[in-house]
Amino acid sequence: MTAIWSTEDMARRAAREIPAGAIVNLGIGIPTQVADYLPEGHAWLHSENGLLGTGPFPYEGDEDPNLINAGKQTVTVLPGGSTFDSASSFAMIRGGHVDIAILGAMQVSVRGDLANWAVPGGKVMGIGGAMDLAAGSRHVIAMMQHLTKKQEHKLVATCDYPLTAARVVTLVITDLGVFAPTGEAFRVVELAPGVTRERAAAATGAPLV
Amino acid sequence: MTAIWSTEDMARRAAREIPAGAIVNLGIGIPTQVADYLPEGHAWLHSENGLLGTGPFPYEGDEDPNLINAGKQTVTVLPGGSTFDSASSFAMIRGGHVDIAILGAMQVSVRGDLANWAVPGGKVMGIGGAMDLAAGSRHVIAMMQHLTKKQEHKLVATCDYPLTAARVVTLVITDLGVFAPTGEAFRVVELAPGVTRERAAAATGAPLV
Amino acid sequence: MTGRHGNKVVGSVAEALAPLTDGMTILCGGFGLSGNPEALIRGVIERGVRDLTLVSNNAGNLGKGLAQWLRAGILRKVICSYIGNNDELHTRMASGEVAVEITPQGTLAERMRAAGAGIPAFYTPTGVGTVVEHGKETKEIDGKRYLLERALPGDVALVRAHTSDRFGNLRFWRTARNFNPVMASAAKLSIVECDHLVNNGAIDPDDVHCAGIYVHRIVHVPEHENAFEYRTVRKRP
Amino acid sequence: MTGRHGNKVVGSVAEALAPLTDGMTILCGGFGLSGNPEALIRGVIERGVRDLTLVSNNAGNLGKGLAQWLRAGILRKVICSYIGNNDELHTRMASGEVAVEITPQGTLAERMRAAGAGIPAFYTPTGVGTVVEHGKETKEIDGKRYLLERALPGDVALVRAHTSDRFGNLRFWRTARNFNPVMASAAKLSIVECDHLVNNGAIDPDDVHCAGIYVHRIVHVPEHENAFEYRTVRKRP
Repeated sequence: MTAIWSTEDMARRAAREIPAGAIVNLGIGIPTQVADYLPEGHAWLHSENGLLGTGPFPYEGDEDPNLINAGKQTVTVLPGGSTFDSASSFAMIRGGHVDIAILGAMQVSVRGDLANWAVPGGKVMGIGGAMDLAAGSRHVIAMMQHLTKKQEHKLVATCDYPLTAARVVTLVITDLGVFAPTGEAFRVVELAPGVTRERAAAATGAPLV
Repeated sequence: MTAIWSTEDMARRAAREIPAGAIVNLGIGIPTQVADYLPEGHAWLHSENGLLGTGPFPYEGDEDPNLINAGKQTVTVLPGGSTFDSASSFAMIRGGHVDIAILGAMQVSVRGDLANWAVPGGKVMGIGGAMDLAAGSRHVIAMMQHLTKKQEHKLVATCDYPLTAARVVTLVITDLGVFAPTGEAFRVVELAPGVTRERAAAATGAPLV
Repeated sequence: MTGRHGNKVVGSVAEALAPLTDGMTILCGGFGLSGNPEALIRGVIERGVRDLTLVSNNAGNLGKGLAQWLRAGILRKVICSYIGNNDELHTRMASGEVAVEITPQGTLAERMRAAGAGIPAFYTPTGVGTVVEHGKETKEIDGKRYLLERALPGDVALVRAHTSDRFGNLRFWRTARNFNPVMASAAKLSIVECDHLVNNGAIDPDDVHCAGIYVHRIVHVPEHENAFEYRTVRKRP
Repeated sequence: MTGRHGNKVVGSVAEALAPLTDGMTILCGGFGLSGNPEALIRGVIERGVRDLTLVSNNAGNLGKGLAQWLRAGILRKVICSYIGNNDELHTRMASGEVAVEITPQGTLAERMRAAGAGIPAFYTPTGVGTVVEHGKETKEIDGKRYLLERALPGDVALVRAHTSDRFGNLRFWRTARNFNPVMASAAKLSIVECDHLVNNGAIDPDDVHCAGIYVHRIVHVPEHENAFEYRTVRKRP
């Protein structure tokens, strides 16, 4: 089974979920690519290390080690942007002022539980801002490959990886399509071109509706 | 019985309790006068409405309605001063960063309980910043006349006025002298010139030691 | 879902206040008469809404500022820290026309900071052993007793800023800042009255006092009374 | 009692760090390698103190920053939010040489903000239903469950500022601000390493990011490495 949507396709699809004038936090990994598909001035990007109005990567020679995003990449700041300390930044997140967080995921359950910070028995990378973003943002969109490299399910009835937050994910975007946790199942919002419902169902560890 | 120390004398005496380099908040009324007896640059005055480094009243014509102290008087700001919002200002107070609060008082008990915001049955003026200052400052100095106009005790065994905070006052400065609550009594730190121990004891509603 | 951070600048106070309805909880910036959103305060009376709960440190004084709301009879309840000589409030509190909840000033500020920061409740030493403790949970932590205080969110915040850009990044002048930024963070809808309106980029990112994420409507009001409460001066030498 | 806000400017990193002793809890500013107090970090190793508890978002990376403390073996415990590819920390965590407490980043920041603000504990939604909940009190408030998190104070904070005046009013540059101001507020002794030292009055009162009330010692360090962690660029058009 090969991926039907590339990560670029997934990022382009995720960008369509962002209404004009939204405040958005993009997690490390695939979610970071979503920025490439947002029209200029469409939304405001929040970086939890203390930046709102994050702009594109700087031109060569303009990079500043003290102007970075949460992935520690050098970035720029747009007109209308602002900087602030970490407590203020997470006050924004926890207080529900970030409209959408788009986060990488390892597992998502039918209840909307999100697991994205630790593999059982694996090396612990840490939590970072993931739990705050998952618990505090108004909407959480998860992005991931539909199956693990070992072809294990990642859209599941119940997560067996350590949770990041419970009942928070409103939408999952994978290489096979777009799915919404309903509580007992995943509702098919959209399938990538050429993906049949049967194929998506076989790749999903919970009922598809 | 007439006052031996004037309010100016009391303010001068209170100023001596302030070490160089202290952060001090002066309450409304007599405590405000303490500023007149502090050498220039000796201490930093905090106004809970959001100002550190409060300076003297402005010269005529320089007054700014948006540069005021907590008593809503027009003031100035000294070099090295800073402004901040109310939550940040009370974070400083509650967090123990204000070294000394000098507050007007109605009653002080031997335990160091402070009553300064409401008279039983009287018009309620409100709490303002008094409870935060009393509970949060490292040291609380109370300033008041030793007796009420009706010659009632104000240094008492137990306050019968509504409390501002319990067990916080470290020193009381009155027109008769300086007194420290010990838990069971008031220790005489200093008497105003001409005030006998007997006279101070008669004017105090708890043992003097 | 639509984003709430598109075009925020509106052409009039009336347009800015259009979403207000009866019974709302309104957070209003200002300490005494300093940093008051003067035009928005007048506008709320013209808007004709009633039965409001007002959260404000002082609720006006000298007949000015929010004292106008008291005279207009549009308040059901006031949550404040200080009344002082605000006779409009004393009278209506005594008659029972307006319910008054007096809160320590720092607790008032922190309850709104908590509301804006997603903290539903916090422990504080302020008010322990006083009437403020009544009806509240207490807890001993490391041998000291604390009160549990709840977050205080608002439906609407009325905010006065010195300068706003079009995204709503705000700067305040001196002690006019006071409760304004914390109230902006604590309300579902934050309406800013600014003396100066500038384009995005005119305020350096490091110089923003209150980020536009907390602002939803902006009205530019160049003229203000900026009343003095106590004009204290010294002689020029 | 003596005031702690007299002359704060000291002549050397060694003098600034003289009060440190074994076993202290040190809060160290920085996010990744940005906004790190580089000279103070090196100075702590030269100071020769040991058995420290370090509170820092990342505890270094790429062998730089606080990774030097790990190599020097002066840490007993690390409280951080993210380890990532910090191999110095992974190795010592696995061997048991260093105890590691991983905390959500926002909770880490808020616990220190609480310590500085006199809030002994607060409720938060972050971590509910996860391993972070283990051993913590929970409470249902308005139908939603929250965790009780405790304030996290430090003995010493090491802070990097862009500009400091002589009272310790600080300004930061862009995202180098991060944990620096909140850590300054949370420690008994806050030591600032500034790129630029200016006289009082050079920073406008409205432009102070962190008030000098939170600063106790200042050392002027004009030269810094300011390492890049990931240098990402685009081509000029």
